[in-house]
Amino acid sequence: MNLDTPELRAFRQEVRDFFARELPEDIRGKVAEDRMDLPKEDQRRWHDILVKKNWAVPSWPVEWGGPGWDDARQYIYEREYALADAPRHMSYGINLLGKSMMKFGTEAQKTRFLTRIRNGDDFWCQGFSEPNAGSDLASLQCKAVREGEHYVVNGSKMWTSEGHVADWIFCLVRTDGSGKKQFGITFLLIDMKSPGVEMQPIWTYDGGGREVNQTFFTDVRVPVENRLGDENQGWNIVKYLLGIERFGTAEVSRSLAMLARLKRFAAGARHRGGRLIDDPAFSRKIAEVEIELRAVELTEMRLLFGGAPAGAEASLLKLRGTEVQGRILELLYDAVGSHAQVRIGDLEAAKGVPAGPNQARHAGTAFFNYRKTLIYAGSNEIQRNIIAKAVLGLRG
Amino acid sequence: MNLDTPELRAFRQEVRDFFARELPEDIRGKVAEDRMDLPKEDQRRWHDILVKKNWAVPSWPVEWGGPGWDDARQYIYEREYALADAPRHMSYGINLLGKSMMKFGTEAQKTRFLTRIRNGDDFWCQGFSEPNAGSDLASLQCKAVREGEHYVVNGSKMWTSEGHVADWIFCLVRTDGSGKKQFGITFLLIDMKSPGVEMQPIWTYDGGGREVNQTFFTDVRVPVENRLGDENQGWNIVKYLLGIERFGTAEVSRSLAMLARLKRFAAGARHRGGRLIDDPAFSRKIAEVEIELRAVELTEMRLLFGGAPAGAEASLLKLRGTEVQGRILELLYDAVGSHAQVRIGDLEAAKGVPAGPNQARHAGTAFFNYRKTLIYAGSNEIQRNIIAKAVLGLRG
Amino acid sequence: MQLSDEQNLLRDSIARFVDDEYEFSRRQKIVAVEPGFSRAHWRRMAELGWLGATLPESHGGLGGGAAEMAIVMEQFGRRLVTSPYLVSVVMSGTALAEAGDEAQKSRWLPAIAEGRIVAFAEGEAPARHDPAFVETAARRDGAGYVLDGAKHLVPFASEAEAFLVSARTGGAQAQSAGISLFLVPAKSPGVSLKPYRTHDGARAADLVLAGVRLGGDTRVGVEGEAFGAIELALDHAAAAMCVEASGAMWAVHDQTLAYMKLRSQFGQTLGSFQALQHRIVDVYIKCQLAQSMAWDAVAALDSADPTDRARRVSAAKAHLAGAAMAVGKEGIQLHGGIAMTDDLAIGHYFKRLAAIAHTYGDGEYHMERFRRLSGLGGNTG
Amino acid sequence: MQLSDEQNLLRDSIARFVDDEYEFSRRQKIVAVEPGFSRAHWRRMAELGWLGATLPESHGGLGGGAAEMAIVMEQFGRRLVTSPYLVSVVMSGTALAEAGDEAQKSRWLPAIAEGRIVAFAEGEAPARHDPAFVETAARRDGAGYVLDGAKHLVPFASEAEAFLVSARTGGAQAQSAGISLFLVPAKSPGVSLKPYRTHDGARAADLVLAGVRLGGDTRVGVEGEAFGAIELALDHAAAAMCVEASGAMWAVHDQTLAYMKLRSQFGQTLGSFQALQHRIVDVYIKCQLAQSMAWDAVAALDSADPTDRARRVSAAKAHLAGAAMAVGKEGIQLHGGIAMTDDLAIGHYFKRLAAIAHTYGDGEYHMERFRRLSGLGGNTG
Repeated sequence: MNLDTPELRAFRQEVRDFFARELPEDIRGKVAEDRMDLPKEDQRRWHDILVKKNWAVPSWPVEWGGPGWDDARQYIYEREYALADAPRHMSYGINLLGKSMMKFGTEAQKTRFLTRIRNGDDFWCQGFSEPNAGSDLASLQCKAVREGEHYVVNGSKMWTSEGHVADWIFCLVRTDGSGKKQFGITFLLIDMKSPGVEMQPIWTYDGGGREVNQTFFTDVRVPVENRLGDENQGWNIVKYLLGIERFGTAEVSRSLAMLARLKRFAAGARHRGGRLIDDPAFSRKIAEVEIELRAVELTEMRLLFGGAPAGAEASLLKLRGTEVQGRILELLYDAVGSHAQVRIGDLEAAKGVPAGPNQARHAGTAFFNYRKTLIYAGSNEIQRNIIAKAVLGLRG
Repeated sequence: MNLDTPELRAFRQEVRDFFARELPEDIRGKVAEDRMDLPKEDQRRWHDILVKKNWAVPSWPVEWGGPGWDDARQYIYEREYALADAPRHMSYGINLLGKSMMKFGTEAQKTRFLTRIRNGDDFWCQGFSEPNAGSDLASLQCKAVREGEHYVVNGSKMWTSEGHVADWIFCLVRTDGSGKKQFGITFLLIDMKSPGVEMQPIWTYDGGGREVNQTFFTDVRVPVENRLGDENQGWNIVKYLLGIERFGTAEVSRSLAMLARLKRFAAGARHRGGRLIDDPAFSRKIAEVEIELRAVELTEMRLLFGGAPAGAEASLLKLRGTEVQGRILELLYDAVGSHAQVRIGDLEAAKGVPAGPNQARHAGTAFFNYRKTLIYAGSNEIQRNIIAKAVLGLRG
Repeated sequence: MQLSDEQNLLRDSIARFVDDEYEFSRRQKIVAVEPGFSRAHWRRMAELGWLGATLPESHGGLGGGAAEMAIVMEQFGRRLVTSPYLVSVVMSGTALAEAGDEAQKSRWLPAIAEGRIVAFAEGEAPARHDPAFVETAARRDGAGYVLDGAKHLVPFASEAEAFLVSARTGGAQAQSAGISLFLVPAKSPGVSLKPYRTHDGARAADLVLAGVRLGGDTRVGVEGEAFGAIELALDHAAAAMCVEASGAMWAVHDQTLAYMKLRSQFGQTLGSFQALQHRIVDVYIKCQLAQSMAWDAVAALDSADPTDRARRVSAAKAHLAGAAMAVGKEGIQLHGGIAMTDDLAIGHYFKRLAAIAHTYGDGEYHMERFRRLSGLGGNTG
Repeated sequence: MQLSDEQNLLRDSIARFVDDEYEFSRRQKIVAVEPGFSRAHWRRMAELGWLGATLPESHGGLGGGAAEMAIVMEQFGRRLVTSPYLVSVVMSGTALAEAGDEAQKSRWLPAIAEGRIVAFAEGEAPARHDPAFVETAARRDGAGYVLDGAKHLVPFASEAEAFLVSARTGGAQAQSAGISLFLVPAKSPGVSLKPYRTHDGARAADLVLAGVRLGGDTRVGVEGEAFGAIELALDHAAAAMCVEASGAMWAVHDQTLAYMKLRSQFGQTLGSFQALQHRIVDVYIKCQLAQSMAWDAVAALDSADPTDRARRVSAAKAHLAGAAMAVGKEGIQLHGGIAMTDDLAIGHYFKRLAAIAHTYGDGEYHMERFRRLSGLGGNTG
């Protein structure tokens, strides 16, 4: 597919102009520093701006309040969105739950939930992983027992990203433990205000702000109408949803934005007598990662628009995409030099004045934090297993 | 252990002086080009020189005509030997069979065979691998049946290095197929002139000369006195012998010599207006591989002389040693530029004149040929398995 | 790059042709004897219009573009086809169409389409991939020129009717200004060859020019300003080699995967060992990414902006150089010992991939060119 | 490097000490509060003679050498011990013993052995690891000097009684000639700090010098000729960090291997998956090689030839920088998600390894230094 038609060029320009005009500078600044802990108020403020433009749920059809864009427009939008340093979409609600609900939800569920997601009335988070169910997701144990018109949920979920800013959580729970472990899993929508839901932060080693949580369920009563799909058949939804996630997690757009920031930093940073970007060894490393990222980008386009629909092949995008992203962040960490050692919070503390250039402040935390991307959404080892089995036809 | 004592310095100088004086220049020149196919006459000529000096079997005790050196002297000798561009020892006879025979042989066998090995009267080759027994050596099928005072051998062996210049071959044969596959293997010494022994060259893809062979045995009669160790117990000898091989195959000395040649070449080769060694990107790659080789060298010394005897840990030397060696040869291939594309023989053909510098002529063949080192003597994947199991205690 | 229906048809025809005629043992018979490629196949390719596919309709070609060239090269790569296609059609054809005058084009482009060989001869040994480093000198001699110098590794030179030779008519040793391009008939007095086989099974030669007298009409383009056309031809060659490499890498992948499913050790197939599975997965990923980059280089050939073209071609060639070496080595390693034999295809794919990685700019050269063209550290290289 | 019986005893004492006192959760409690290390432990180390182990017997030390320093640092690395040992004993102690006059040595070396802190302050932010890049200026003022400038990332600066500061008394911005070393009491007027925590749990500060007046007796060594002593101190620091990294890498290896034997997924332990086995084997190999290089750097500190010393130290630091990052990342990856939690040690080892890789010369800096000192491409860098 050709993205360079006059129509699409005009669309790209429209998107670019909109972001340049409407994205608040204070929010843009935080994103451009790779901060991990954007406040909920900033998220809401930005979401409201997008809602007014009808761009808050770019992957949705017109029917549910989306712009109804084709793949090319969605692709361009996502690219420009990232390059503008706009904050990540509240993706759990919009891309994962939203699209799963359109496929598996009842009309009542769609009517009730989708508009609220679009308008930013409900923020969602995801309750999949458990302490003993990480890569091996299907071995999950969080339990739901049917009692009349309710499920009663007991157990806990790990790695609830953005759980502390979410209003609802969609969960996988075990409703039958007798058969194959993929069977007996049910997909529930749970109001975070329900009695018995508790959330504790999981502090991460990178020293950034609160980002993930552990969620505990104690006799939480969930109305049966908040079940997505059939009882015990939740795994089908998971497979659909992981397919969505696998494409999103290539992170090409975000990596392009990070690479641009790396280059700006290297062009501005003092390096002995000159500029860092003029150091042949360092600029060579930038060139190498730029080429690698380009290879992932072109492959993503080929798999997305190449005719034959990509299935498990998309695993390679997640795998290489996160590896390349990790490399960009490592180069930024290198580039920042001794400033990278300083813990961010302390530079803003009363007694101190920022010691390093502004862009440098989050390089350490971002580098450490993003190691998660090689692990989450199916670790890169799991992605290799998927390709070995589903693409290459190899068996253990 | 300190190799820098006055005594050892004097020894090193003695060795160095001897090679400078006694190694024929024509032989040195061929080795320095990384030729794969040194003629047997050259081998013999050089071996005779070493015999006269009593240095032909440097790892042997005085009892059997060796110099009786300690580990430090053997280490220094091997290093200087390689740096002088002396041709490889006939290692199958000297290091593998010779030392195994000292441990497992009868007095009659030692008396009969060892002196002939030392004096270069017999060249030996090794018959271990088979078409269907490579990494999985114990699954070998070449069969020997006892008939009175003989074994009758039928089957074939792959990868018989130097088989076409050898007088004898030591072989693993199956004498019992009923039990665990490591059981029932017998170690036989076979005269290559025996009726029924045939040898065909295996031409390798690198375009070099004859180096390896497939050996066929048809009703070959081997006297029982030529069995090393007990019937069906050959696997014990194999384990001992592979232990010897694992240390030797780190190839540190040889790699140091190759690195020296790479540097000499880069300092002499024209590179646009200047010298290749002054190209920052290329000399950086030399620096990187030099450091990696140094890490392997220091680790070898630590494991050899570090007090605690090294066992399976030595696998890491073979593994990293061959990886680093492959990298040096790849850099030489890069360095040579377009000359590396030319097939060696053709430059010496009547109608042509060598197109490139002398040192460059074998760079292509050597690079392709040496990929074997990552495969033979237990592929590097097998070495990883050994470390995982024997050192780290991991189980499949 | 999306192929048209006609282009898909062309690809299918070539794929069928190479599958029929270049099964590995047949390919080995072809390269074993002189001239290192099949003259019969070469004639057939001319008759089928494949050689002229990319050449201008005005001069005996079919007016196709970079995609047609790439389709040919990818299939050649898949089956290790040797031929003068790259050096005559892709390189000389491109340079002549770009810089030749009407007389030169009328005479030589139809000849190339018919299968007569014009070998592009620009590389010199000490240049180490830099086409601006030209020591071969062309001295004015009345209306004509006298050429002296040597070119290294000219593919299939022994079969060439003429050479397109870069020579310095002015400027300093490594300057892009002052380089001219000449059509040198192979039979000219003073032209001699030192031929040899190359590791990949092909043939090449050193071309020696000793006082070669040429008429003024042999100069292609403006005196001293040929560098643009040379870079264009070299970018076409680099992109062509990228798709060839992509085809060969997929062949390595397919053969290795098939072998892993077949060969057993320790009572199970190689393909069932998880450590080896992850390694072949990395090969698969490298093939996918390399294919994307290779076809982007092809698309870049049509770019109106020479800097954009050069930058994308160099990105692809630098990427492919690394990937081709890595995939070749891994193909050998995953096969194990059997890969070392001359009878198995895998080693020959590796040798061709290594040659591609080091011809018309190695990885180092193109990485540095990409870096420079990307505004990274402008003060070196 | 073979250790003597006494050295083995010292290693065993320190190992026991850090095993007892620096179990991970206790370590975390220590770094959570100011000053980021345990003053009680620091006093005990002084009493046990560990701080003076490497300092000259003539000035309150025990006259040990590089090996004693390495024994301490390796054990500190194993348990992520934070302390001013590196910046005060190793760096300032070395520089003072090398370049100080008798009065300076008599006053400060015993003080350092007793646990009073002299922080070595040479790094400036734009220098990016090059100690010859010094913008801090020392201007002659009668018999004394006035210092102006800023030093970045001075470890445990808030606890220091004095700083050893490099400042330019002549020469150009990046020249090694013209650099002098000064002993600056922390309380001197014009000295101020901007303190912060670092990612590895330690403390550091920017040191700002604004018109700081010093007597002539504060200059350490000959005016403008301090670069040799600074490089000596930095080589000691780099070697010390190499052994610290080696200790920390082995800890990552051990913890990861233990976790792999414990944690089950898909009904089997992580350690039974062959692909993961090969990965932890690579970690193991990296630890072995790094340990060899680290101890060679330590041995090199006793070399009589400064070029040999510098070359071997830089080889080790360049190697360790790469290996430390690789092992740290792999430790995280092989653990999986749980590694991201602040409560597990593994991430904190990674942060310390990353800090080591980027302090007192990053991999890039030392690789380039090694290249230059090896006679490779003398015309750049």
